[in-house]
Amino acid sequence: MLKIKNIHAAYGNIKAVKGIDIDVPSGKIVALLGSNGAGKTTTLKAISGLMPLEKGAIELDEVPIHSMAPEKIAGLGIVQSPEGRQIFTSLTVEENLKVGAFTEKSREAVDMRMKSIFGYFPRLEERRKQIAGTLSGGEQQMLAIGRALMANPKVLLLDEPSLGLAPLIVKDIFQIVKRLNDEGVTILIVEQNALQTLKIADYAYVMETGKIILEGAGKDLLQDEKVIEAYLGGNR
Amino acid sequence: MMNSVLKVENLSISFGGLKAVDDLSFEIGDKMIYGLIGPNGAGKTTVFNCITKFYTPNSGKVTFKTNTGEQINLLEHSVHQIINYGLARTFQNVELINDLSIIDNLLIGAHSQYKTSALQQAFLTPRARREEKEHRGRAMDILNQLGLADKANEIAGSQPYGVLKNVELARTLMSRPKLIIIDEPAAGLNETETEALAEMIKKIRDYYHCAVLMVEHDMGLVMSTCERICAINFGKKLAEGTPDEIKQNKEVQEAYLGKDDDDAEN
Amino acid sequence: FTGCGSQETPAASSGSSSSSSAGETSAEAPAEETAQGVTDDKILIGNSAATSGAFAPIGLPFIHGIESYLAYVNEGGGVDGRQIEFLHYDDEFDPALTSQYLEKLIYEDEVFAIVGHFGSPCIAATLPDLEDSGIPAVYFAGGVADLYSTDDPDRNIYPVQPIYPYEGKIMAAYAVSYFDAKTVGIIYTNNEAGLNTYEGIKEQLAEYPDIQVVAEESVSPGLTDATAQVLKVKEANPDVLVIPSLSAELAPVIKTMEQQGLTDVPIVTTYSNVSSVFVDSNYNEAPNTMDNLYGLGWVDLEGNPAVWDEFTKYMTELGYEDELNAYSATGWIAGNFFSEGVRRVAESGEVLTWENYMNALEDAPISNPFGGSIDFSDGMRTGTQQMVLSRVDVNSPSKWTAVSGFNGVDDLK
Amino acid sequence: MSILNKKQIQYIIFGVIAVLLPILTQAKGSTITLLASIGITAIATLGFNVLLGFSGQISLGHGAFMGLGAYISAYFVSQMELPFFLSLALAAIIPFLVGFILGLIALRLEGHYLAIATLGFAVVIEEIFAELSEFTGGWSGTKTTYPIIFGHKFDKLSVYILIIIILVILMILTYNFMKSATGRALVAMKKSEHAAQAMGVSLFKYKLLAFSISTMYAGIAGSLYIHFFRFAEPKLWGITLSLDLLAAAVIGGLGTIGGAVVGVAFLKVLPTVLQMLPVFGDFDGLAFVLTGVAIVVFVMFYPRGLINIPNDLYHKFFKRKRAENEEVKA
Amino acid sequence: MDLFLQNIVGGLQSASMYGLAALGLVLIYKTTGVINFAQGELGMFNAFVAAWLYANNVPLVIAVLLTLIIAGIVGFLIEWGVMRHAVKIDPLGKMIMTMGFVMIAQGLAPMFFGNNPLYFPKLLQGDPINIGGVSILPNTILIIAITLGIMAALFYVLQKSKWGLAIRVTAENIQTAKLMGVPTKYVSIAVWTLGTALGALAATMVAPLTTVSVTMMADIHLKSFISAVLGGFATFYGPVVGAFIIGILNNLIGFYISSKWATAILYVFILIVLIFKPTGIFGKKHIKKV
Ligand SMILES: Nc1ncnc2c1ncn2[C@@H]1O[C@H](COP(=O)(O)OP(=O)(O)OP(=O)(O)O)[C@@H](O)[C@H]1O
Ligand SMILES: Nc1ncnc2c1ncn2[C@@H]1O[C@H](COP(=O)(O)OP(=O)(O)OP(=O)(O)O)[C@@H](O)[C@H]1O
Ligand SMILES: [Mg+2]
Ligand SMILES: [Mg+2]
Repeated sequence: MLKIKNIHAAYGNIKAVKGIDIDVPSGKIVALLGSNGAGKTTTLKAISGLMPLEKGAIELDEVPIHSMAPEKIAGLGIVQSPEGRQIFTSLTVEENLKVGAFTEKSREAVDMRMKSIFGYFPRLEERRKQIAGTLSGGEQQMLAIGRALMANPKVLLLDEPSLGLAPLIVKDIFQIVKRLNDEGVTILIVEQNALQTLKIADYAYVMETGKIILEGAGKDLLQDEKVIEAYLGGNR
Repeated sequence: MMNSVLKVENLSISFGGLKAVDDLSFEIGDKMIYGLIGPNGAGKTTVFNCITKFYTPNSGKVTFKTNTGEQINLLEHSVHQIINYGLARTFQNVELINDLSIIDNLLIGAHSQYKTSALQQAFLTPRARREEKEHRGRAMDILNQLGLADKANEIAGSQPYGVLKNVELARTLMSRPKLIIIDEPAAGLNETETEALAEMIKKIRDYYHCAVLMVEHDMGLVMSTCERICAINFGKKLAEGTPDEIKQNKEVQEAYLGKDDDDAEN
Repeated sequence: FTGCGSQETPAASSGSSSSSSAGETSAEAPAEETAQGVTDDKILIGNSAATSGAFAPIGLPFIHGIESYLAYVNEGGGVDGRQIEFLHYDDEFDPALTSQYLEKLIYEDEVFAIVGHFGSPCIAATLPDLEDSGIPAVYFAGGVADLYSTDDPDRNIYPVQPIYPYEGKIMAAYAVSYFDAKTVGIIYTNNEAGLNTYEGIKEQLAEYPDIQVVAEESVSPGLTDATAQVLKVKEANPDVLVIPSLSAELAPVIKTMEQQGLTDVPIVTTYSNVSSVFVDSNYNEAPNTMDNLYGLGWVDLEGNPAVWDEFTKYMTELGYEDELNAYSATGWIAGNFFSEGVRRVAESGEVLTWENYMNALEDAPISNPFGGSIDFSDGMRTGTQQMVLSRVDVNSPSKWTAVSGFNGVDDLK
Repeated sequence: MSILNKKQIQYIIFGVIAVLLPILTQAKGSTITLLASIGITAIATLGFNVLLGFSGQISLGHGAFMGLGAYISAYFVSQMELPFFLSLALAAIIPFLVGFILGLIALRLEGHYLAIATLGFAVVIEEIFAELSEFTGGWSGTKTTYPIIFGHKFDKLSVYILIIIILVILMILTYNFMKSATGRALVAMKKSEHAAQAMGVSLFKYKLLAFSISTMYAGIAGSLYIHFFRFAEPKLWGITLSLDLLAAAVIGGLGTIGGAVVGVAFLKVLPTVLQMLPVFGDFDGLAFVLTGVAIVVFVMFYPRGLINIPNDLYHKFFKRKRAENEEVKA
Repeated sequence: MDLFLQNIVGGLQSASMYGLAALGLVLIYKTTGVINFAQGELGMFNAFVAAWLYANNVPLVIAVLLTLIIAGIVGFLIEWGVMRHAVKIDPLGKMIMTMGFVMIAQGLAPMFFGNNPLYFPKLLQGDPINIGGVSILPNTILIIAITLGIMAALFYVLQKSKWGLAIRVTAENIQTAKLMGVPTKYVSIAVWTLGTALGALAATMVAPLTTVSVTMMADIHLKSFISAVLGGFATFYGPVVGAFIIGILNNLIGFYISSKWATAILYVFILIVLIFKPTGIFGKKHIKKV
């Protein structure tokens, strides 16, 4: 479904992504793992069109999207919950969610989705009128994820969704991801919590300093303790 | 009565109708690593903000033992004075000055230590030079300690998140604190990095002789570093005790940790 | 610090490029050389004036008026066989720039005279420099009080336009004598021009024992609404209202007057507003008030149709037919005053030096092509002192008709 | 080589060139006037840069402080017959104090709110300048002479040299100041008030400091203005001047010392040069329009300021080589 | 009492124009963070367009409509031709760019339309209506109605509609807004177009009160900026209320205290208000949680 072909991207002189290929098949969960500064976020930005490519191509269903404007890409159903939450701090919780569904024309659909998101995160419903900037860190994270879900994405890009969430909610998040996937949403997830992620991922890529150094089915990687210790910073 | 560096008594604050912190009391001993945990929105960051006077609580008392051994009520002082008494903090969302170098960011942390006036600094008097040199040296020492020395002259904005978190930690040390309070230091770090962080926190405590108050959701880190933990929910204290006591606490499990069953990794 | 010494002593009587011409014009007296900026076939003059930004609508027509007059002179063979060349810099109404360009004109371009120095603050800022340099400066487009002097025969400053305080006096004199007023109201703009004229008005009114000033209101530059001021005046109900404001402030004031029904009091305003453009652009919005609008004039554009035709012809020839207004007419006058001095020098067969030129200016009163005359003799540097009173008249081509002759303050007593 | 890399030395070299160049090339008086005008405005812009570039606050009232300095200086020299340097000092100190008091009131405000508050102050001050005619000459303006220093009567060139000397001194002091702990505190405050506060920076104190310092620079610039141009009137110190300072600071390069000079030079030289050009100069008003276009274009392509042009060029030309070298090493 | 009311009514007319201009200013500010210094001068330029059309026998209403369209195009061109490409430039830099536009508009207007002030009539002719001793022009009523109408429309759009949300998120975080599928390009084009048209509308209403000239908008522009600050940039009614306060107070101070010191007193008043309400009367402090 989503194909990333040999992309390069840089911030000025700093080459953040140096030629990577990623394949996100329809209906699967693909994980992108790797240590700090590996270039994961940059890759997601590139997919969403926020980061111009120096080289390479990104295709959705064989159609190149890498030269499209970010809002067009979002319109195609590729939606991101970005790193650092990036919620609209001066808007209320409810308004933030509504922006998430900007491309949706039908009001009923928006209301329905909002209801289901309140189902996932009851805290957000309690705080629907609160100015988002005053939410606690974790609450903001829930809002960022909720906002992405409001778009009813075909492909959901999650950048460290569990960041700042309490252990109980982290568990919830992975369950939600699994459930969305069951409902047919294709998911590309970036996480530090490698073990949890590999448990739900169909396939995973590991990045280091801008390159893919390892890939494989989630289960296979999970079994390979050496890999986990060496590249994923996990140990049992 | 233990020898405490910070004593929070009956702290309360509400926003509109919401009681974010509700009659909370706890106490941190000298050179202790203390954990504050609780579900999202429990009020942890708010507690930090009250202690450092970013918020003014509705009621309560925060007693701090300063560098000179004096006992003061922090609530009677204003934000920028807090650090002078030996209490430094980090932020949940990293707050560094992105277009300055890392060492300059550290020097901002030493701001309260400068004794020369703006005029002396403008005229580069010997005293001002000496002072600048001394603090610069100290900043390099700290960066060395934390393994960041090679990045000293990098611009903060171009560094990955993990590095920035450490720089923020380093910055607190510039003020020769008695207590540093850190908000979610491990967020965004992977397990190896988190372990390194745990070591670093312990090292900071031992090397710089300061107590640490930490909010963190990574239970691995909390349980392995903290000597005592306070768990809160809805602004109220649920339980306080050693890591083991907290782990076993039914209420804490229910509200925060989740049941142990599927937590094979722990 | 010696680097600038040479610049500080201008060649008052020696022009670098003009030695040969001296030999020609007065072979008997080779000691006397023409002044700077003068050659056999050319006289270079110049000025600095704002021709961009907010003052362009005044500066540009003014400059174009000068150019038209010089085109007229030059087409007729110039003065004494010399074409007059005109150099102009845009100082954007910034005195610092004026100062810079003035130096350039005097010491680098080495013009013979400064003609039509423009804008009150710019004039005020550079007047000392002008006086120091000794260069003849003819015509000032601005009425700063410093231009006025009656006792300095050596002064190289020759103002032509009315000077604010003096115009204020004439305004007051007309207000009292022509309208037979007992009570007077004043609305003035709170800026240099307005305040200086206002002071002249007050000074003159103080000379009449039984005249009462019943309202003194001030408007700020750029206003759009003068309700407070107009209502105050309306309450005071004066016999005549004096408004020494330029068009930008006069327009909103009379329109507010129309709105507030204060339409029957006669208004006396400054000469700057006495133009067809002012009537054209405002009459429809305040017909009743403007029927009672009087303005001073120091020229009578229609009084001398031959001059008007000439003026129109050259303006049109240069492509400025849209700018046949008071500002361009003053440019024409500036050109005329300057040339008159040169003509006189030529007629008397003298060498064109600063000294001779200035003596020629002071020799006899110089008449304004559009009426009136100015006397520079005996140190009189007063600008125009006789003015006519006109009234708005939408049926006349210039939209104003004169209702009095040229009068000075003393004539009106 | 390394000594040339020291900014302070660079500023002194700049000053020496600024003084020597017109003397050696026997530049004309109008060039000196232009250069002096640049120098004077650069001093005020330098101060403005401390405020905006380093501490992030906008003022639209700094023109008024320049006026204050000018009138004070003229008054003390001409009316009270105080020595020039004493008047200059007063023209620095009094605006500093007035800035301090205004700052006490206005610094609760941020962004445009502060801009308007300072603008309001400027309007009120202008009104007062116009009214206090004993002190300022009212709308007709006030005049003074070239300064007399230790019995030596200055002329145009020597005042110009004085202006450059003061400018260079202030550049060096500003540089030192900005690199010091206080300077860092200002930058920290601009970027993150929270972080700055937590590090012990009193927002109030440092905002006030930046504000008063910048008004002091404006006062000095005003004093030099009136002793160079020898005339001042109330309209000079209005919003146009304040906006010019703002524009110069941004165009030159916010938060840089050299940028203040470069920005002012750009704004002052451009119209003059455009007017001297053949076609542009002949078309009335075209130079003005083109100055506007140039501002748009330069800000667009050099948003970080013209001061960075040499640096960028350097990188363009030498960058490739360096990259190649590194490749070889690797 | 009549005089009191008359002063107030007199102030309403100018106030409406400050208000209209302020709405354009705030609209652009809210979306792009840019204070458009050229708002007034672009209005001035467009007033010349209107006057030129009118002088060439285009019927008044059509002349105004055409002018608004042309103003819209000018706004569009500024966004599309310049501002759009200035993505990396912070709002302050963009503000300076708009100062460049001021010079361009001021320089071009006399080149295109000549140096003379031009005439432009009121939209509604007609004698003053007398209501309880207070006289008011029909045109004044129209101007006030237009201002309030536009204010209400903007308020509705901004607070209640999806596009209002789009405007607000574009203002706050353009990158993330794009991520959410908000067509930020159209949003900025729309506000520049609309904002410039509002400035032009204000200018065509100012024209009959003064004349169409290069300086006609200088004071209005300044006052509109001050109105926005006084009322606060946070809402759309704030600036309009601010404008009315300024318009009315200016007259009351002028009448009851001193016309000479009116401006100075007004500014002192505004200064005092700002000290107590540092973000304007209806302003909200932007909360950033630590
Ligand atoms: N705005 C920026 N300017 C310059 N360099 C940047 C910028 N953002 C990221 N980088 C650099 O690009 C590289 C890749 O960063 P990226 O954010 O993609 O990493 P990541 O894998 O998401 O890391 P993390 O786990 O810390 O989120 C890093 O070296 C980082 O320092
Ligand atoms: N300024 C404020 N206005 C209104 N509500 C606030 C404000 N600050 C905090 N809150 C609310 O108070 C509660 C406590 O917030 P706090 O940030 O202290 O939570 P926390 O324990 O740090 O949570 P997390 O682990 O998610 O960071 C939250 O529900 C939050 O929404
Ligand atoms: Mg990342
Ligand atoms: Mg928190």
